[in-house]
Amino acid sequence: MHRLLLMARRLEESFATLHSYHPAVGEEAVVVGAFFGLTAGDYIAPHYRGALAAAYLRGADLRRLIAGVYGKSTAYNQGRFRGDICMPIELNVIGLFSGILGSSVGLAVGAALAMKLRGAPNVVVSTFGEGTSNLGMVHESLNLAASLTLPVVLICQNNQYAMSMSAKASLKCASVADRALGYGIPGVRVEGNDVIAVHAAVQEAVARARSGGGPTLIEALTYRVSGHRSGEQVAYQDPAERRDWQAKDPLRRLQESLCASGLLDGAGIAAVDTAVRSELSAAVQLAQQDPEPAPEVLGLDDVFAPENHQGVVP
Amino acid sequence: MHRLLLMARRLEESFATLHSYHPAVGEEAVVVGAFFGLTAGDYIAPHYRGALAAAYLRGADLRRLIAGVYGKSTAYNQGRFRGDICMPIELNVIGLFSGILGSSVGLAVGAALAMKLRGAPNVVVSTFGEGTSNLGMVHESLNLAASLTLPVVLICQNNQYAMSMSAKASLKCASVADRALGYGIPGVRVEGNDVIAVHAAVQEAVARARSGGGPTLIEALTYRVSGHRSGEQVAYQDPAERRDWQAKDPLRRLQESLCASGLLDGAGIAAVDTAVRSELSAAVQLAQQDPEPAPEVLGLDDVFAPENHQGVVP
Amino acid sequence: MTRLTYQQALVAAIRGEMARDPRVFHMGQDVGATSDGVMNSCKGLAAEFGAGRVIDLPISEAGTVAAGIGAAVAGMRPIVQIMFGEFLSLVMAPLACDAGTIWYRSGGKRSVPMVVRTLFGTGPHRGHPEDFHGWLCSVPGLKVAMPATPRDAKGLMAAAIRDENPVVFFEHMGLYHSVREEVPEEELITPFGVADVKRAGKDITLVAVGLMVQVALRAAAALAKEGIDVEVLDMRTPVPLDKAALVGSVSKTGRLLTLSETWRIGDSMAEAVAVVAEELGGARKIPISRVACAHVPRPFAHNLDKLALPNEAKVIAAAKALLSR
Amino acid sequence: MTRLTYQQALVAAIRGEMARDPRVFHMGQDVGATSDGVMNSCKGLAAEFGAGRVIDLPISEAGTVAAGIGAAVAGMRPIVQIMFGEFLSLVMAPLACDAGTIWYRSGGKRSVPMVVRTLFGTGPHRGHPEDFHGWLCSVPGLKVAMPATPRDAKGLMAAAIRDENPVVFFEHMGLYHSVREEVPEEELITPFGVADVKRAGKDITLVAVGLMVQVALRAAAALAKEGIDVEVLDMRTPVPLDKAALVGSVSKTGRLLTLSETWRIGDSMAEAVAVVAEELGGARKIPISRVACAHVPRPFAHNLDKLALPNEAKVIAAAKALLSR
Ligand SMILES: Cc1ncc(C[n+]2csc(CCOP(=O)(O)OP(=O)(O)O)c2C)c(N)n1
Ligand SMILES: Cc1ncc(C[n+]2csc(CCOP(=O)(O)OP(=O)(O)O)c2C)c(N)n1
Ligand SMILES: [Mg+2]
Ligand SMILES: [Mg+2]
Repeated sequence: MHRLLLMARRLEESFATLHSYHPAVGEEAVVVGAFFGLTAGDYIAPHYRGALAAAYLRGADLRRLIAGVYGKSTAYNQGRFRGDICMPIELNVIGLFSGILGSSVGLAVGAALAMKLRGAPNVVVSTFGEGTSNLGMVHESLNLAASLTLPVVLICQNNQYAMSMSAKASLKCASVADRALGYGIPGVRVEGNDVIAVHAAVQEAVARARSGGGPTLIEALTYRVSGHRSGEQVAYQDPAERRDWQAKDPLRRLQESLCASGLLDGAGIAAVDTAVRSELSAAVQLAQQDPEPAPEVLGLDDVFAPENHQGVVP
Repeated sequence: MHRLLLMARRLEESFATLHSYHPAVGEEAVVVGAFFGLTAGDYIAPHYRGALAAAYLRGADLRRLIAGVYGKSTAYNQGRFRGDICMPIELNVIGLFSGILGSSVGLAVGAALAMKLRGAPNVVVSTFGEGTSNLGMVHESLNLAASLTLPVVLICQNNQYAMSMSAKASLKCASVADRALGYGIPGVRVEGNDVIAVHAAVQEAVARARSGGGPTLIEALTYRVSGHRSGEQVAYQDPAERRDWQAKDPLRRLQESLCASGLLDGAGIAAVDTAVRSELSAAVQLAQQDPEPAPEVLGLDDVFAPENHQGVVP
Repeated sequence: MTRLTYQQALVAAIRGEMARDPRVFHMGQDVGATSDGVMNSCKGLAAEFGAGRVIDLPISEAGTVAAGIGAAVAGMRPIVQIMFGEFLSLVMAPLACDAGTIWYRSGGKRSVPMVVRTLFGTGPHRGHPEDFHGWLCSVPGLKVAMPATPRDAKGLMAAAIRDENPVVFFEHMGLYHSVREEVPEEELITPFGVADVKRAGKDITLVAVGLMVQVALRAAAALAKEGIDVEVLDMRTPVPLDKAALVGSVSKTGRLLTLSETWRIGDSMAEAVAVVAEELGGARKIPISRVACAHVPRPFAHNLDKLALPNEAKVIAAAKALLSR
Repeated sequence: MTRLTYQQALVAAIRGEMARDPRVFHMGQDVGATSDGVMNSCKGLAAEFGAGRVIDLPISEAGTVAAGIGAAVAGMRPIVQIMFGEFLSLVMAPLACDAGTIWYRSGGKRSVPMVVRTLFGTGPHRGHPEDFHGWLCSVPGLKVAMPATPRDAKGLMAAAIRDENPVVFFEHMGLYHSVREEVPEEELITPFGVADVKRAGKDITLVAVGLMVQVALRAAAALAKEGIDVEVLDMRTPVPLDKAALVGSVSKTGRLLTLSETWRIGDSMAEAVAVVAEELGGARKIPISRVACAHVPRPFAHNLDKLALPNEAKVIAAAKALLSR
C-alpha cells in the first residue's frame, strides 16, 4: 500500500507538468484506500482525478496508461480517446467515455446490477468528486442502487473544490455522506488523507455489499493541493486553509505511522521511492517514444462492434 | 378553504370520468394547503396531479381551465397544449410545457431566483410527486435552491404510488423530507390529509423564504385514491391500505373538525357543496360547448415571440 | 403463422430472446407484473421470467440508461424501456456520449449490447408523440429502428437484442394495437439496414418509416387510380440507412418525396434527401419534396393535431406538385 | 473601432447589455470573479456587475437551464453558460421541451428571453469539441447562433440577449483567442437569419459556420489561383436559416459544397443541402457535396483528430470533384 501511495504521488506529480492534466496530488489516499484489496472480478469506476493511479493499482500497465495521456498507439484504446480520463475497461476499470462527469457513477451502478443478476460474488467501487455529486445522474444512480440493493460502494472524493468553486458554496450540507439518509443507505464520513481509515471504511462497505447488504455512500474528505489543471494558480484557495491541508499530507502521514510502528524506516522509504521513480520514469520514457496511432486507428469502419467480437465478457 | 377543498374534490371527481385524466381524489388537502394564502406576486408550480385545483385557487377561470382539458379555443393556451397539465402562466402558475416530469420544479427554482434578483418580496411554492422526486432535475434544483438561498418552498405530494410503482420500492428512505439534510435545508414531514397542518407547515416555510431564510423541503404524505389515470383499476394497491387511507379522507376530516368546532354544520356543508357543484357543472357545460380552436391557432408563424410582445412581465 | 398485433409481435420477440439467452433482461418504469408495461408493452414478461429479469425502476431515465450501459459493459444484454420517446431528451448524455462511444473509445474492448425501447407517435392516449430520432441518427455509434408492421416489429426487435451495439427501438403507439399481420411463430430475424419496397412504382419514390408507411401506401393507392405510379420504400432502420435501396429507387423514378411524422429538420428523412441530392443531384434534375409535421411544438387540440400531422391528402398533393414541376 | 479577439468581442457585448438592461444577468459554472469563466469567457463581468448578477453555480447543467427558463418566465433575461457544447446532451429536456415550447404552448403569454452560451470546437485545450447543434435546429422554438468572427460574435451576442426567445449561442474555442478584428466600440446588433457573403464567386457555393468559415475562405483563395471562383457563405445563425441567400447563391453558381466541423448527419449543413435540393433540384442538375467530420466519435490523438476534421485540402478536393461531375 505504501508503494502504491508513493507511486500515485509520483505519477500525479510527474503529470502535473503535462498540459491539461488534472493532478490528484494530495488526494492519493482516497484513490489507494478505495481501490486497494478488491478481488479480480470486481469492477471499479474511479473519479477522473486519480484515475491513472487507480487503474495502475488494478493491474494496468504503466507505460500503456501514460501512452494514453499522450495519445500514443500503445495506449489501451490506441489513442482514440483521452487516456487521462478513459481507462482500460478490459481490466474492469470504468473510466469516462466522454467529457461528461457523472456518467461513470451511473455505469458503476449498472455494472453492480450485472453482478447481482449474474449471481457473481463481486462488487463495484466508484469514486466521484464533491462537485460531481450535484449532478442529477449521481442522485438517480444512488437511488437506483438503493432501491435495487445493489453491490456497489459510492465514495465522494471531496477535495473541497470543483474548478474554482468552493464546496462551501456548492454544498450546504455538512457532508456529502448526509445524502445517504435520503436513500435509506448507510452514510459514512472518513478522513480522506488517512489511507488506512479510507481503506477500512471502504472494506467494511465492500463486505456489506458482497453479502447482499446493498450500497454505502462514503465521503472521504481531502483537499485539492494541485490546481484544477496542471500549472493552474489557485489564488482562490485560502492560503491558511491550504497550508493546513498540506500539513496533513497523506503520504507523509502513512510514512510516519509506518516508521512509528517500526515497519519502515527512512532508508526503506528512500528505497521504495527510488524503485517507484525508476519504474515511472522508464514507463514515461517508453510512452513518449511510442509511435502515434496509425491512420487506420481512425476506424471509419469500427464505429460498430461486429458480431461475435472479442470484447464479450466471459 | 373548505369551499376550495370541496371544489377540488368535485373537480377531480368530475374529471375522473374523463379519458386520460390523472385525478387527485384524496390528495386535495396537499393542493389546497400548499397554495392557499399566498400573495398576488408569488408564483406556484403545482404537481400535475391536482394542478387544475391549484390554478383555480390562484384565480384561474374554471371554464377556461376545463376548456383546456378538452382542448377548446377558450382555453388559456387556446388548445395548443394539454390543459390537464399546462397551466396559465400569465397568472404566475407554472405548469408543464411538455410531458416531462420534474422540469416544473426546475422552473420554480428559476422563478425564485428571479424573485431574489428583482428584490421582490415574493416566493415560489412548488409541489411534485414522490416518484418525480427521484429525477435528477429535482436533486439539482433542490441543491441550486439551497446553495443560492432562494425563496422557494418545495413540497413532495407523496401519494405513495407512481403509476403502479409503490413508493416502498422506489424510495428506501423513511421520508422524502429526509433528503433535506443532504442540501442543508429544513426538512419537514406533515400529514398530507390534514389541510390545516399542511397549510401551517407551508406557511411557516413561506415566511422563512420571504424573509431570506431560503428553501424548505416538505413531505406531505397522502394516498392516491384515484387510479393513475381515470378509470384505472388499482389492483396493485393493498386493499387494507387503501381502506385505511380512504378512512382518512381529507375533506371529511376538515368537515368533521369544522363541525366539531361549530364553524359549520351539515346544512352548511350541503349548501357549499351545492354551490360548488353548480359552479362546476356550469363551467363544464360551457367548456364543452366552447368551439374547438380555429385553424390559425396552429400558429405556423407563432413559434417565436415577436419583439416587444405583450407577455413581458411588468 | 399467427395473426399478431404490433404489440404482440414485439413482446413475442422479447420473450423469445429472453428464453434463449439468460443475459437478456428487461428494465424500466411500470414494466413489472403489476402493470405489464404501458400499453401492454411487457405483457406477460414478468409472469414468465420473474421480477429478477423484468425489473421495475423508479423514475430516473438518465440513471436507467447509464445503468443499462454499465450492465451491458459487464456482460449482460439489457432491454431498457424509456416509457416515451419524448423522454429521450433526458438521456442524450449517456446514450450519445457513452453508449455510442464505448466500443470505439475502448479500442474495441467492450461493446454495449443494449436495446432502448420507447413508445412514440400519436396514439390512443394522445400525449408524448415526440420521437427526436434525428438526434440519435446524427451521432456515430447508435443504431435506430422504427418498424412499420407487426412482422418487422418482431424481426427487428429480435435482431436488435442480438446486436452487439446500442439500438434505440421506436414503437409507434398508433400501430400498437391497431394492425394485425401474419407473423411466423418461430424465430424471425430481420436484418438492420435493409429497406423494404412496400410497393414498386416508376414515377415517384416515396420514403417513410413507422406509421407514415401506412399513410404512404394509402396515398400511393389513391394516386395509382389517377395513373401515378408511386414506389413506396420503408427504410425500417434509419441507422444504418439503406442508401443503396434509396438511391437505386430514385435513380429509377427520378423523383423523391419523403414523409416525416416529426419535424422536417434533421430527421432521418432529411438525411435521405441529402443522400439523394449528393448522389444523384449532379447527374440529373431530381424534383424533391418533404412532407412533414408542421414546424410547431406538437399541438394538443384534436383538430390542431390533425392539421399539424401529415396525411394522405397532403402526400397526394405533394406528389402531384412534384410531377408538375 | 478597436481590434478585438472573439472572446473580447463576446464579453464586450455581454457587458454592454448588462449595463443597459438590469434584467440581464449571467450564471454558470466558474463564471464568477475567482475564475472569470473558462477561457476568460466572462472576463471582468463579476468585477463590474458583482456576484449578484454574475452567479457561480454548482455542477448541475439541467437544473441550471431549467432555472434560467424559470427566471426568464418570471421577468429576467438570463445568460446561462453551459461550459462546453458536449454538455448540451444533459439539458435537452429543459431546452427542447420547455424553453422551445413556452411561448407557443402558453398561447403567447410568456416568452423565454434566455441565452445559453457554450464553448465548442477543437481548441487549445483539446477536449469537449462536440456541439450537437443539429439537435437544437431540429426542434421548433430555439434559435441558434454560431459566429465566425469577432464582429459577428459581438453583434450576434447583443442581438441574442435582446431576443425575446431562447437562443443557443455557440462560441468556438479555436477562434476564441486567435483572431482579431476591428469591432465597433458602440452598440452593434447583427440581425439573426441573415447570411454573410464572405466572398462572391460564380462557380461553387461553399457554405459553413464558425471556424469552418475560415477553412472555407482559405480553400477558396487557393482555388481562385486555379481559376475556380468560389462563393463563400457564412450562415451565421443556423436558426433562422437564411434560405433566400442560400438558394439565391446556388441558383447563381449551380453547385453546392457544405462544410461541417461536426458529423454530416442532421447538422445545419445537412439542412442546407435539403433546402437546396427541394428548392432547386427539380429545375436543374445541381452537383452537391458535403465535407464533414469523419463519422466516428471525436478522436483524441492529435493525428487522428486532424484526420477526422475537415481541412483546406479536403475542401479543395471536394470542390474539384464537384466541378468534374
Ligand atoms: C457534466 C459536466 N459539467 C462540467 C464539467 C467541467 N468540469 C470538468 S472537471 C470539473 C470540476 C469537477 O469537480 P469535482 O467533481 O469536485 O472533481 P475535482 O475536479 O475536484 O476532482 C468541471 C466542472 C464536466 N466535465 N462535466
Ligand atoms: C420524466 C418522466 N418520466 C416518466 C413519466 C411518465 N409518468 C407520468 S405520471 C408518472 C407517475 C408519476 O409519479 P409521481 O411523481 O409520484 O406522481 P403521481 O402520479 O403519483 O401524482 C409517470 C412515471 C413522465 N411523464 N415524465
Ligand atoms: Mg472536487
Ligand atoms: Mg406519486
